Amino acid sequence: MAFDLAWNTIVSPVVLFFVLGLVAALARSDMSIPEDFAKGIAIYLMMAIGLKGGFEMSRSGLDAEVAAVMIAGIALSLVIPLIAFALLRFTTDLGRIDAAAAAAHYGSISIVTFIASTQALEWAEVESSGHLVAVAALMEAPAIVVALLLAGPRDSARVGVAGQSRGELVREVALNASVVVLIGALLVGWATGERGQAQVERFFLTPLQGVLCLFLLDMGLAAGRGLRRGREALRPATLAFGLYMPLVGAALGGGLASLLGLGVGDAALLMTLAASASYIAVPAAMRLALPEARPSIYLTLSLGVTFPFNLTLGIPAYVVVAGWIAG
Amino acid sequence: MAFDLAWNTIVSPVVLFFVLGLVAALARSDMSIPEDFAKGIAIYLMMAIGLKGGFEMSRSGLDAEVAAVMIAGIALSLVIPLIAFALLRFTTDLGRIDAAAAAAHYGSISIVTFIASTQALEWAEVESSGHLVAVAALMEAPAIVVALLLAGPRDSARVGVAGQSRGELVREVALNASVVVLIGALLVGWATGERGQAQVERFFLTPLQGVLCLFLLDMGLAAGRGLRRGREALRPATLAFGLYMPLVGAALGGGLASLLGLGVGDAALLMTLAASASYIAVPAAMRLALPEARPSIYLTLSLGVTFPFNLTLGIPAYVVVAGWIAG
Amino acid sequence: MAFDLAWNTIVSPVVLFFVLGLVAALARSDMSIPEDFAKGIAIYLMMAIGLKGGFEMSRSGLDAEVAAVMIAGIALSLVIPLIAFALLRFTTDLGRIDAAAAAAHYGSISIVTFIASTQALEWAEVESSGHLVAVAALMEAPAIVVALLLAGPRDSARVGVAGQSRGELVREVALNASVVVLIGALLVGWATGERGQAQVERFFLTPLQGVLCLFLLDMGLAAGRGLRRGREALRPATLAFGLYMPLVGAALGGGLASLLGLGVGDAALLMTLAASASYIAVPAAMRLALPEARPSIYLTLSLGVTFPFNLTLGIPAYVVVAGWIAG
Amino acid sequence: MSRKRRLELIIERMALRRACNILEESGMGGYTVLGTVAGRGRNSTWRREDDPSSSREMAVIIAIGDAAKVERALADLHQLVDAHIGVLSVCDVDVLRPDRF
Amino acid sequence: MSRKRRLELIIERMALRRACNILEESGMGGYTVLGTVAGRGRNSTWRREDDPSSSREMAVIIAIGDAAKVERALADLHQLVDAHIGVLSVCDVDVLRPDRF
Amino acid sequence: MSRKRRLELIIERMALRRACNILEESGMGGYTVLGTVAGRGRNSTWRREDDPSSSREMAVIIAIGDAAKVERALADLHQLVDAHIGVLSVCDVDVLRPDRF
Ligand SMILES: Nc1ncnc2c1ncn2[C@@H]1O[C@H](COP(=O)(O)O)[C@@H](O)[C@H]1O
Ligand SMILES: Nc1ncnc2c1ncn2[C@@H]1O[C@H](COP(=O)(O)O)[C@@H](O)[C@H]1O
Ligand SMILES: Nc1ncnc2c1ncn2[C@@H]1O[C@H](COP(=O)(O)O)[C@@H](O)[C@H]1O
Ligand code: NA
Ligand code: NA
Ligand code: NA
Repeated sequence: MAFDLAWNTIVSPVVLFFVLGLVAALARSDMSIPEDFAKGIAIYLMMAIGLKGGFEMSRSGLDAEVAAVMIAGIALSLVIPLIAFALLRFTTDLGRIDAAAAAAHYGSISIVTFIASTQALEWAEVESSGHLVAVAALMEAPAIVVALLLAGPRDSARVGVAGQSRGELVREVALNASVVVLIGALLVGWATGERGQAQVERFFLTPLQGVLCLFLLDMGLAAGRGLRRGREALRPATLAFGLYMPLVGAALGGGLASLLGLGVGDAALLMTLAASASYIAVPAAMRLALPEARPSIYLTLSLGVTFPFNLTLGIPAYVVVAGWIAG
Repeated sequence: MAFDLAWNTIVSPVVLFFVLGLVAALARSDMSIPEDFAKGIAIYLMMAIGLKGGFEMSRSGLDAEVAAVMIAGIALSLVIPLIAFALLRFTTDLGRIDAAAAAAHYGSISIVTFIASTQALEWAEVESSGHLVAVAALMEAPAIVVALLLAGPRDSARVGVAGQSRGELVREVALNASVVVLIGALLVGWATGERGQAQVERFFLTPLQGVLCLFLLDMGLAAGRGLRRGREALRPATLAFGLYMPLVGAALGGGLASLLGLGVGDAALLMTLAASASYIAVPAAMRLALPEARPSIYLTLSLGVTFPFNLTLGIPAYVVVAGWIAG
Repeated sequence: MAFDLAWNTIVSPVVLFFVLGLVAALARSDMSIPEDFAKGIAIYLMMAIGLKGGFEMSRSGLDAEVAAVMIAGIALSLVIPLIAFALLRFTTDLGRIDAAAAAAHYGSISIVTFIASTQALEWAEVESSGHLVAVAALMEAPAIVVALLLAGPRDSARVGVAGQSRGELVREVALNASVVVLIGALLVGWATGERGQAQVERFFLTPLQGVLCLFLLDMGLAAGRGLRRGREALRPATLAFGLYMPLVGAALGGGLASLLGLGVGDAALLMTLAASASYIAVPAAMRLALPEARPSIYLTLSLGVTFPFNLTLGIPAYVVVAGWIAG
Repeated sequence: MSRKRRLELIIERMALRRACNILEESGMGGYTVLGTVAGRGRNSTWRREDDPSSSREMAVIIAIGDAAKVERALADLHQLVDAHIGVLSVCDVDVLRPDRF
Repeated sequence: MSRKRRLELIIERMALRRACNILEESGMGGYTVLGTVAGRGRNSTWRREDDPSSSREMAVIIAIGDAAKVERALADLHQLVDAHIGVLSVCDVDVLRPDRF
Repeated sequence: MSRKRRLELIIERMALRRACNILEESGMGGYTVLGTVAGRGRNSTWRREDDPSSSREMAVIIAIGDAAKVERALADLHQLVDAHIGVLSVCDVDVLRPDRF
């Protein structure tokens, strides 16, 4: 059963198109999907998953569990960077600032990994709750704050960079596209419920998996190129971190899920969130807040190593394990 | 009933996503939807509404009423700029040229407002006619001519601007994307009828409302930023014009609709067309034909003030009032 | 019957939107669909047609005929450039290099023409095989090699161009977007079969015809502008070549189809492939491999002349003739 | 290497065709147009994404030519930039194939 | 024609707003921002399409102004380019309407 | 400030990689590539949107470096621009951190 489930997840158009992109990039194909088109699709995906969660919440209502999972999510995004930072400092030769920046990525989340996970649950006919989307949105930012504390006192933080404007980091972190769209779409879905769903499901829900194929082809290309170009920047110990850190995160997420007594689907999603690493919001925030940290380290790790790992092997594993601990 | 209808229109995903964009922009979020993606979606929307009108026309055929509504539309787009110009000259401190340019926008139409209005009618289960799309296309350009006459003799008009080529303004106005696509798609829908509809409806009709959500999120961002940046350029009297002028237009449209004995749906659409202001075709034409006019005035008015007003409060009001006068 | 079929193909939204674009461009409208959006749609179309072929293959399996058609396709793409080259050298004043470059375009294929042809077959309720997609992918590149041989020894080929890197041409030709996506999607469709189809058909198959309308509107604009700008570069004899060469190709394709005893649908598709000329992959390869050849010749011919011819008159003719030879 | 003039015109998108017409009429051998994403002037701050009409967008034209031809284009460009929003600047550059300009 | 300075700043996209703030504060009359598609430096090779976070993307700011104002902007821009990834260069240009800069 | 050379190469997109290879081999510290939207030359008028193959599109490479390195790149770039469609120009610029070029 577990094997079947894992196999069906991996041999699905969604994952195979990701692998296609990955392989094409590693084979040095020049093909690409225009950036502006891919960014438009990304907005669509966030609207879709937000609406989906909102419609589901309008059916199921709120209870104490919702608050508990949200707190669990925030706790994970505060603790994981600490663990990641410690591991990086002890096992690799990364300096304090590079380690702090990389740690922030792992405390935050990848919404595409989350969406892929919800699809895998659908294929396995496992239910999950809409409010996990809210948890995902809440987990975007806290790790950034932790990382800034870990990075410690720096020149640029003390005197400031020329041209800096008040509140720009807060705006970047709290009002970036994924937070605004996820939370916004969740509220729209929640407020309009069944009537809203009838109006928009044929654009946002029915074709979702197909759109994800197109988007993951692009992400495969990006991950493959990131890996090919960034490879030399990573020592083996750093590269290994990109592979075991998601497992550490997933274990923490799974532990909390079992403590809270979450269902299989919710447990798998919380594990996925904990295991996933940001490659959009956090890198951007790091350029503002920790410009000394090297993108070649943190982007290669999160986009080139952890993202492909989660998408191909991680997700099926988390779903299977969630079945054991919560089933 | 009227309240229910208005409430259902406002609390719909389409309108709420617009509000989301508006709020995000006013809160100074940096998020945006890539311009080239949004422009592609705009073409889709114009094809969809054109086809929809064409399919409907192929079912209902043409009669004298069609010609009457078309003439009414053109009349509106010739008269409204005169009223708008007079109001602006008497109530604000705008000069002749700025007033003429702004007036042109109100004589012309916003196709997105029109599409949103057709959706509101669908939710309220009110029928409307396909040829109103043709009326919309016919109302795009005439107001521009009126505005040029209102602007009066100017240097640049007399001697011409260097590099000007013969017919460029005519081409810009008569063959711009929205005229070509609306009229073209209407003809395609009309010519292919039921068979054509079966071939394309699952792309152009079924998901239309969802696509509109995505597009209006972008328009909300654009309107919010336009308002935030252009606010200082507008004195209170000018700003107020942006709020009452659509009501003046709608009143004229409603009057003509009741004179012609149009049904509720067609009356609501004609009111919407009269009330809406252009923020794509006319601004572009003004840069060619009246470069002295200030975009900060006319764009802020039409995109930042009138468009949000129509989309949130205007449309439900027009539908309700159309029910009174035509019901 | 033949007339009905041809008429229904031509008076379809897909073809009419192409004509709309063509006419708008020839009328010097300035409208356009953003390049990055159109390129994204092109990737979607290639994924869709590849998946469609793959799903079909997973149902029908492989047999000797599959290999035979593939070999036929490759043979066509090797022979057609020779014929095209001879015709160009004898009937026009093009030099060796320009003639070789143009010949390469006719040996290769246009995937959009192919997709339009599969749609025409669907409307006519004629079956065709999924592996024709593989044939299309196999026919992309061989003609390029033939053309380089026909172009003969040149300076740039002997000493190389500065900055040239090893294998760049091979990579460009063998790993370009259309080869990667067509073959990749075909394999994904084949591997995931019915289960995969259930997951993605509502994005990749159901709305396909509608998407094609949008894309062909853009292609009509491109073809019309190509024709308008390139017209002067083409002498009448060259222009005529763009009209009769597809018929020569279709005749060869039809001959082979009848030799192999293909069904009507497969015969029509093989004829279409033989008749169509590349305007994406080959022009790009020519810039790398034969920079001396003039794009104004080969692009005007393939995009401005042959593509519109095939899309409007060619395809219905090939379907009708395929009915005669294979029916 | 040989000395030529590099003309750079930042011009509102809607007037781009007019600018190109002027360059063509003045006998300049060619030009290249670049897109822009944002800008600020005395009267406006704009960003490409915030303007559905594209009427505030600017484009940048680069044209390299010999001094005489550039001079010939300047008068008309000056008139254009008086009517339309635009910034015009010229500098010296060295080129390799002087005959082609 | 009259002599001005043309400032060209190639700056990472995330620091673009900071650079624009500096130009505004220094009293420069305006600037125009161009997008980029790829690049290479000592520490990185990047292509726009390969970076979903856009955090490696660069932008190019062109600002034409009189020598004094450009000079005033340089100190702060220098500090910016020390903290952030960027390349700053200045050259002389001739403009037609000197009063507007 | 210190004097460097600014190389600007307008080159057809398909030959972009070749141009970048040359710059890398010549030891230039870096370069930035900008997209273009339209252009006109002796043999062609093109617009990005009208060319599905992108084979007529141009790109602009900006590379700032010291005079010696730019000189080294010029010979190969000259050969490239002989085989491919392209326009090459060089001018003087002042930079702030001379050591990084
Ligand atoms: N000094 C300048 N340097 C570069 N670009 C400028 C300059 N001044 C204005 N611009 C550009 O021209 C547009 C209109 O300027 P303005 O007419 O001053 O509002 C601005 O949005 C900028 O894109
Ligand atoms: N000499 C240069 N000329 C033009 N652009 C450069 C130069 N050096 C660096 N860049 C740009 O700045 C980015 C970062 O450079 P670096 O900090 O050296 O890795 C590169 O990716 C290029 O886009
Ligand atoms: N003098 C010039 N200044 C700037 N760009 C040019 C110039 N000449 C040619 N170009 C560019 O190079 C392309 C090809 O030029 P050509 O080879 O002359 O047809 C044109 O489409 C322009 O984009
Ligand atoms: Na995480
Ligand atoms: Na109106
Ligand atoms: Na062919």
